[in-house]
Amino acid sequence: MTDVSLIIGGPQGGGIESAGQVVIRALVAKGFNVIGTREYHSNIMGAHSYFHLRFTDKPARALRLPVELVVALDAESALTHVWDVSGKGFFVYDADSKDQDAGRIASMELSLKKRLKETLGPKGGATVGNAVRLVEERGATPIGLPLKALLKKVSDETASPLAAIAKTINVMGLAAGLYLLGIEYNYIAKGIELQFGGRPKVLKPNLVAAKVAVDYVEANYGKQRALPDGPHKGRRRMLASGNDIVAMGKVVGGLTFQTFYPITPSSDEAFYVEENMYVDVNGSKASIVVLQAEDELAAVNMILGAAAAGARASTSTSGPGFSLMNEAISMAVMAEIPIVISLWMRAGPSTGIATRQGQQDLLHAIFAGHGDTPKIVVASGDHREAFYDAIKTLNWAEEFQTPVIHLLDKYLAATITVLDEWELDVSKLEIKRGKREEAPGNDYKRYEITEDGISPMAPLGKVPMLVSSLEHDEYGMVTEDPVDREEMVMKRLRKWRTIANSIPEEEKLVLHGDPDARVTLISFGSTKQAILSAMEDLAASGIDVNFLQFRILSPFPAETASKILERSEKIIGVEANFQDQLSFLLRAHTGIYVPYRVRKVNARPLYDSEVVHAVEKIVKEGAREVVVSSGA
Amino acid sequence: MTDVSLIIGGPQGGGIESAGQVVIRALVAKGFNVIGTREYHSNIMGAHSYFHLRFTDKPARALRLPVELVVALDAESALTHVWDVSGKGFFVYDADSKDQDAGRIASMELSLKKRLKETLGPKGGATVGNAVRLVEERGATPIGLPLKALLKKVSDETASPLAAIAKTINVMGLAAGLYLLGIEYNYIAKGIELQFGGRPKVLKPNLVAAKVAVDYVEANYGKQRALPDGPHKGRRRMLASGNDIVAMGKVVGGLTFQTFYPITPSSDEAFYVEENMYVDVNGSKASIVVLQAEDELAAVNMILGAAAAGARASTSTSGPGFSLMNEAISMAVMAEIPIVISLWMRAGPSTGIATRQGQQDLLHAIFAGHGDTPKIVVASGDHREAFYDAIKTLNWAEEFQTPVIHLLDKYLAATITVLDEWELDVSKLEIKRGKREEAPGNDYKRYEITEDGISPMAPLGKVPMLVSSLEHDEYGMVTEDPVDREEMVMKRLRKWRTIANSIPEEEKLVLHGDPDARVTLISFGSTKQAILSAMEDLAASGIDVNFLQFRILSPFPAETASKILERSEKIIGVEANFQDQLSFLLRAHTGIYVPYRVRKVNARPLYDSEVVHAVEKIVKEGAREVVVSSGA
Amino acid sequence: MVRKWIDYKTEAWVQWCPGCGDFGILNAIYRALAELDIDPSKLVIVGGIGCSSRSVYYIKANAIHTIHGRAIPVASGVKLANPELTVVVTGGDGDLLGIGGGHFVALGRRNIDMTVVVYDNGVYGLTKGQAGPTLPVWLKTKALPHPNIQGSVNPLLLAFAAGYTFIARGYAFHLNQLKDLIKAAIQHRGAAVVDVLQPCPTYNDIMTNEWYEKRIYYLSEDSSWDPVVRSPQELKEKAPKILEKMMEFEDRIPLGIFYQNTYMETLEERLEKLMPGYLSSPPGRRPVTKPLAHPFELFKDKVVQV
Amino acid sequence: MVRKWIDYKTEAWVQWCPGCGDFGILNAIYRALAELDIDPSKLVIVGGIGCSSRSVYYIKANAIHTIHGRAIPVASGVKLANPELTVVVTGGDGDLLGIGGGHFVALGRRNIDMTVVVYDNGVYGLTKGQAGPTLPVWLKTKALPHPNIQGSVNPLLLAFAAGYTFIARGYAFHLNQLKDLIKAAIQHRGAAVVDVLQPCPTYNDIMTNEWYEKRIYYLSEDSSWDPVVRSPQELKEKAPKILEKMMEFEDRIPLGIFYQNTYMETLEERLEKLMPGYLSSPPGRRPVTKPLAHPFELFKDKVVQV
Ligand SMILES: Cc1ncc(C[n+]2csc(CCOP(=O)(O)OP(=O)(O)O)c2C)c(N)n1
Ligand SMILES: Cc1ncc(C[n+]2csc(CCOP(=O)(O)OP(=O)(O)O)c2C)c(N)n1
Ligand code: SF4
Ligand code: SF4
Ligand SMILES: [Mg+2]
Ligand SMILES: [Mg+2]
Repeated sequence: MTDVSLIIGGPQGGGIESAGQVVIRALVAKGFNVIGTREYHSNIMGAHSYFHLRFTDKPARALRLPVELVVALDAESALTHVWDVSGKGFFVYDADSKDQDAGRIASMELSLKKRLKETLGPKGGATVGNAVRLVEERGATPIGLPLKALLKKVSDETASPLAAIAKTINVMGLAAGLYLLGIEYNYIAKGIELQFGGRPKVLKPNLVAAKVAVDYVEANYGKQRALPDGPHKGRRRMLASGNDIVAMGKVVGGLTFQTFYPITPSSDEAFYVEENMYVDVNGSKASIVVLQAEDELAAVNMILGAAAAGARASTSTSGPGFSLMNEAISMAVMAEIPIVISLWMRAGPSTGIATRQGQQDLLHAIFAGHGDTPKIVVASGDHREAFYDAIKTLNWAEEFQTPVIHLLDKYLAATITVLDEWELDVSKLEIKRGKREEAPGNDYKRYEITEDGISPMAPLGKVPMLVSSLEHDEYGMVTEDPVDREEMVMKRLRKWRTIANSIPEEEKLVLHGDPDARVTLISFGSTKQAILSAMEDLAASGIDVNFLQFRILSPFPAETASKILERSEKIIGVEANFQDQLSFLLRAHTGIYVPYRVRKVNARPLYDSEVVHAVEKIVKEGAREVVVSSGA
Repeated sequence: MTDVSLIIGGPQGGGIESAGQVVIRALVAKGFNVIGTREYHSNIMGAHSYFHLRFTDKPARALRLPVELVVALDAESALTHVWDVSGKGFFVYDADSKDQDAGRIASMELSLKKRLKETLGPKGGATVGNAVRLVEERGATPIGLPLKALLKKVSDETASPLAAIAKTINVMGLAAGLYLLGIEYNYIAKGIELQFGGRPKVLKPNLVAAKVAVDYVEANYGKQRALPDGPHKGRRRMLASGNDIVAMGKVVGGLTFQTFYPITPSSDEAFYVEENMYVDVNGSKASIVVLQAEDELAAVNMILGAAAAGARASTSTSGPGFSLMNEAISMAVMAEIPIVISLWMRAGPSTGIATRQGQQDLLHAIFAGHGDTPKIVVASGDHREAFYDAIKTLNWAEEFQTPVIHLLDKYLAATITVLDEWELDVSKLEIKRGKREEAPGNDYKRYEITEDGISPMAPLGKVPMLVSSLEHDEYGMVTEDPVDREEMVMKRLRKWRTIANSIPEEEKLVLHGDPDARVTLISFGSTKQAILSAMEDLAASGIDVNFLQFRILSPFPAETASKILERSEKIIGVEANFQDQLSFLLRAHTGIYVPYRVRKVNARPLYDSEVVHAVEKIVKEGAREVVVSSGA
Repeated sequence: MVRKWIDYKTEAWVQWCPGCGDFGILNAIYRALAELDIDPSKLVIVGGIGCSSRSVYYIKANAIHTIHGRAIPVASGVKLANPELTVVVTGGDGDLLGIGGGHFVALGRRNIDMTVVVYDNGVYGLTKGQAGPTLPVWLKTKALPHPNIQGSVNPLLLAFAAGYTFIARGYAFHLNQLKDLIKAAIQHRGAAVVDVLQPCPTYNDIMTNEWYEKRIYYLSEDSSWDPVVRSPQELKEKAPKILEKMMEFEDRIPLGIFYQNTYMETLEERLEKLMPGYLSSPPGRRPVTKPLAHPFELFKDKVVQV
Repeated sequence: MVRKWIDYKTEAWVQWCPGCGDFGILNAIYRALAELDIDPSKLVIVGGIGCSSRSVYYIKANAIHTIHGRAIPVASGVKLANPELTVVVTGGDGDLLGIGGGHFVALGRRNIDMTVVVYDNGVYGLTKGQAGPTLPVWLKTKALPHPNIQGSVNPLLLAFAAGYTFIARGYAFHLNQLKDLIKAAIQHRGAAVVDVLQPCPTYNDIMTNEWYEKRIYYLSEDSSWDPVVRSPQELKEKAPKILEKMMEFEDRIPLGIFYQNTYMETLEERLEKLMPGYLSSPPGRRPVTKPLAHPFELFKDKVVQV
């Protein structure tokens, strides 16, 4: 069975992004499942960035550390990932960078320099050469590529000036690395073709570069044994990031109006919607208005207007932008306007680390907006869920005339996964628009008091009508009367209960694994796959855990959760925040206290390997709180 | 013993505000304790408005319904308060308004018109005359003042044209009413003098008007028996609204910078600070910069800047404005900048009813701002607490370099109370500014890692230094390093624990009443006095309850609360919101479920009488949830 | 059907103070709508929060009472979702130029076909008379404890800088002239702003009716005044005079249409260029009944056949 | 002590792309500060969020890296709390004119004595090249999937409408001229804005160095150019020309000081008028050690003796 992880690192803006894409395509071509994410600085060019990937015959769920291969395209990468390669792995680096010293790498974080000095100081200094010695001592195989010489060769073979083909070092690195792992040149070439196919001027030198690198490795380290092909060879598959998949869900799900204000890690979602804003469906064009707003206040208020005028509307943001949307969310509750906000969480508070992982916005999302404002909050656990949730959230918003927050995060946003056609089946999915009133009469009451709290909603432009952020009567007319007020509060409360009762429990939470396991992990959002992956390893080492994944955090599935958790002896909360926000919520709704906590706060994704270690620490060593800290 | 409640109502902008002030002053002059609040529409002129007061020998804690006196200065008031007068009370109205019909009062809420039609329809229609008949049938004494004729008399006696003295009808009404309650003319006159003393042209006719009204009542209803004087006659006392008292606290407490963006019910606080922005203390002038911002985003961001530059800074707002401050609050947590935000809650969601009561922002305040942002949240129970809290919040903000939210509400804002000099003693109060570094060295680290999580804070302008909303190292320098990140998260977490441990438990919660009582009410904020007042009545009717008042909601006093509540057999939550936000919080922190709930959601203050009824319903009749709905 | 002004009046009690300039503006709006015979079912009035913004309850139309400062983005959403609707924003100087200032600027840039009526009274009426963004410096109106220390912004100049293609100023109590300005603004294709000088007798005791009547005059009194700009070249020629007039606000205050640009495209037109068919099947009216198609069909750039 | 430009440089790695105009601006700032010999301890640099806003880490000073769009209010708070400090805001067009547009306008109204340097590249650099508020309509820069359908705002005109008392435009790669502009802006008493045209080679592949070099020229080439306005009368006389120049942005793009108003009071001066002593004991420096006094002493208007 194949299950291999790798890291390929280099300077941002230097081609590392496409290198990752090539690797993924090569591995998919060979028939594997792949998952790959990109770690990068909030910087346009020059800071360290890397792809972290895993490929396997099985479902590729989560990232793992250490990895079997590190490809370091520059000195900073070699030094940064010195701790990440496993004892049996390969460490590919630029042989010409041996003398480079961490102290003189401008872009490197000071604190990392210090750690390198501590680690490599005893070896004589924080140089790449000493890093390589360390890696080797630990059992890994260093592979020093003479990049300059190889580049010269590519230049000669393609008759191109060096400067024109400088970026092919990315492909040389990855080709060497993949070859060492047993991926044949033809798959690597396939990956390169898929990535650069449209640009022959780029394609050609990269193919040459890959060949040069593979030949070099073969010449110096011997012919490598090829890995058996993966099980999915030849299949038509899709490669999509979390951002992509949510955009796809929205487009497929009938979105007609999307606003955004640029913010990492949400912008690429809006961007992909924008790329697809004019969709050709069997010859007829369906258009989506995608508008860049002047700020997030405008972004959310525009969709309030659009939705009131009948559009199926959403916006997309991250923490700082979401904070700015609070007032409008409160208006959406009051005026009962259906909107969806995709909230791509990142490391906070405040601007925090814009391009890094965090799960810190759960409670803020639930309590966003002043004044008793319950709303639907859904957290997707992975790409497949995110796709369906993107459609469901649009449905729920319109069915219940309420704001819906779709919680996602940077890890999902930047992670590319491989999907099969059947995984995105939409044939059974319905578009629901709720009690939409297309032909309101003259006495139309926008806020008609109903049993279920939901009033038929006519879009603006049919008949005179009132939509109001002030307390109102059934017609939407402002009122301060205490009886009117109480009636409307109670109507909104009934609506909330309708929402809670209408959404099936199985949408709200999922128990993964053995229902009789004595240990239960609870979590929400993108930690899902790391936990599922860890469960397999834990089972192998005799620890039987199950995993209660909370998908809908509001309305909270209190009863079902209680029933499930009652059977558990040890409940462990796994969250990427320090307030243990899910555990807080669980206790608030059920009284159940979560005595064991696994926290990740270093703004890196959760790795399955960390979950394994943390659970072992808790179950075997009796630890109560474990902070896990992997990741570069 | 005297304990009397009254309502005086009339059109907004027609002098009803000063009428209430006169009444309060008259009653204070007679030696009573008084509490009085104003209910008014979000409107400048013409809509119905009223003062609701209570005066007593005892501490004047809370409002009560029904009242012993209704003074209705126009038809709308007479009709609106038809249900509010007690069986033994007086109902003073304009005799000339008898034929006026609710149907034709433009400013009256439609829904109230409907209720009046239902109630008075059987009597022949929703007229004032029929309202008077109803009141009379119920045992109250209607007093029809021929206002037009009396006004003519005032006009003659003062030799002023009618139009110039039209507003004296307010004083006529209140004078008649007070006289009926046993307040002698000389106290009424004193009240008038205190209110209008500075403006002789207004004073004179009002004194005459009062006399005319009192004479009329005496002539037609006989000389009334005077009430015995209250116990506080002759004392130097202060009359202050909640808005005033917070402003006073801030000024006394060393505020140097205040911003605001106008919003009801907070503006009057900023306004009173502004009036006192240039304070003369023993001949030397202390100035406070008070700046009206262009919006709440600017209001809060300006104080971030000012506080970073060494100012003791605060801003003041209500729900909609607070919603807009979320992002900056998150920055305050990240950049560790001390700011105080006074949050005057009102009826939401969204614009809601801008001038009416609500307690719906508790959870929003606690979870304001994305990204793990714990902050201090303090709720004042009454004016005295609000005064001290205004100072303490400034202290805590600076001691802990954190945002502090001071939760207040419309009821407190608009309620005037009488205070004695000793109640506002400041001699034992300290000004604390925390670890303030006035002479930072060249290697100054703004975010130095310390044991208690608190770093010495130098104001800007001393030495080059960095303050940052991005994740940073000890110097404030941006970093994305995972180790730096975790260290800083942990520093902030330690700081939060320091905060939780440093603030004494007795600041956080107060158990009122018999610690052994079997029934415990829990609540926060301005419901305090209604509950305390109700407890006296409940005790009288044999129901022994105590009251756990939560003053600091974050950090939450979980352990102490648990210990206290363990002893209770029945816990009843009393809140003016429909999400039972305090009960939610309590359970989240302690696991304790609050099975009984008293809710008020009609945007009116909580009356002690309602608490009594609700608790009786729960304790005697076994009700679980009681929605109380009094108030016009 | 030819409608009369009364057809646009709702039954709601109009909650303004006696003598408030808002009455004048409301009446002018009624009349402009009637003369244009706009179907109330296809008319959307969007208000922020303030005395003025309450107009939404008094005009028979589709109306949204939004939140303070956000009327323009909400209205933009409405218009772009259903461009066949006539959209009019009614709001105060505080709402549109203070808290909403950023959106006010952004609408100019976009040139969405809608009309913004600024009820410009120099104060925050509904919150009891604090200084508004158009209150001149050092004025001390009734409710202010100290004179206003913040300067004022010139709404016309701001609108011009932002890119509005129709800019006019009216006076609240000149019913006919104001009606004509609002009519012209609604008829204009593009983002139009009408700044209406509005006495607030309750709080602005300086800029009263008398104060204004003494100062105002109409640009059209100069018969050569022609604010229409049909080309970039004409803009260049006319701009100095237009801007000079916009800056006049002392002893003499000009009223009328200052600027009308007839060549600038609207955002809707640009959207139609990008996506032909947008106008006939816009976001608010496009039928959405079932999932569009399988992602493998729609997003071919993401599919790999390997 | 006379400082050199290098004295203002920090050790931090400057994270901009090769060829970025931000380098030019930063260098000009260093030099302006050095020529003015400003004490870094008394200098506050306030940045929003964006490539440009990162300048806060590169200038030796007291610095605040605030949140996106809010640098101006934060800076205003700093300045009003301690008016002896020199306050400079560094930010992008998106930060200052897009999300921060409302605050940009408000600062003009207030005329607080500080300097705003707009790094104007027409794009949202740090978020990867979306259209900025100064990107002209229909341009399709590299990262945009479709041409820009939103119009652009003219920062100079906007600043003028808002009330800034010093308005200049510079070019990122004209070190000396830009240095002089920034110097003059800092020296100016009042709210000053310097709009700096800044090539972003990574995302704005249209408005490149060549593009600019072909178009830019200096107002001072006309030796009669005098942007200083010393009285309302002079403003009236000079405004048409000033505005005409501000509107020029096609084949020819003028640089230099467009407008400097020397007679307008700053907000700090107004505060000092209201509260004599404010400037010498401002909010950030006034010692606060014990409660001011008993409320019965301070708030006599609330005390009744009955
Ligand atoms: C976010 C927010 N901040 C403040 C308010 C309070 N508020 C209501 S109306 C108003 C100002 C009204 O002034 P203007 O827009 O000029 O309208 P006018 O009343 O003068 O017509 C304010 C500040 C609010 N409703 N929401
Ligand atoms: C509230 C909020 N919204 C969005 C962002 C994301 N963001 C970071 S920088 C930036 C724009 C930068 O553009 P500009 O201000 O022009 O600066 P430049 O990078 O071009 O120098 C944005 C939108 C944010 N940090 N905060
Ligand atoms: S306060 Fe002023 S603007 Fe508001 S209704 Fe009264 S007069 Fe009109
Ligand atoms: S993206 Fe543009 S603005 Fe940002 S650093 Fe690179 S070149 Fe400069
Ligand atoms: Mg106004
Ligand atoms: Mg920019």
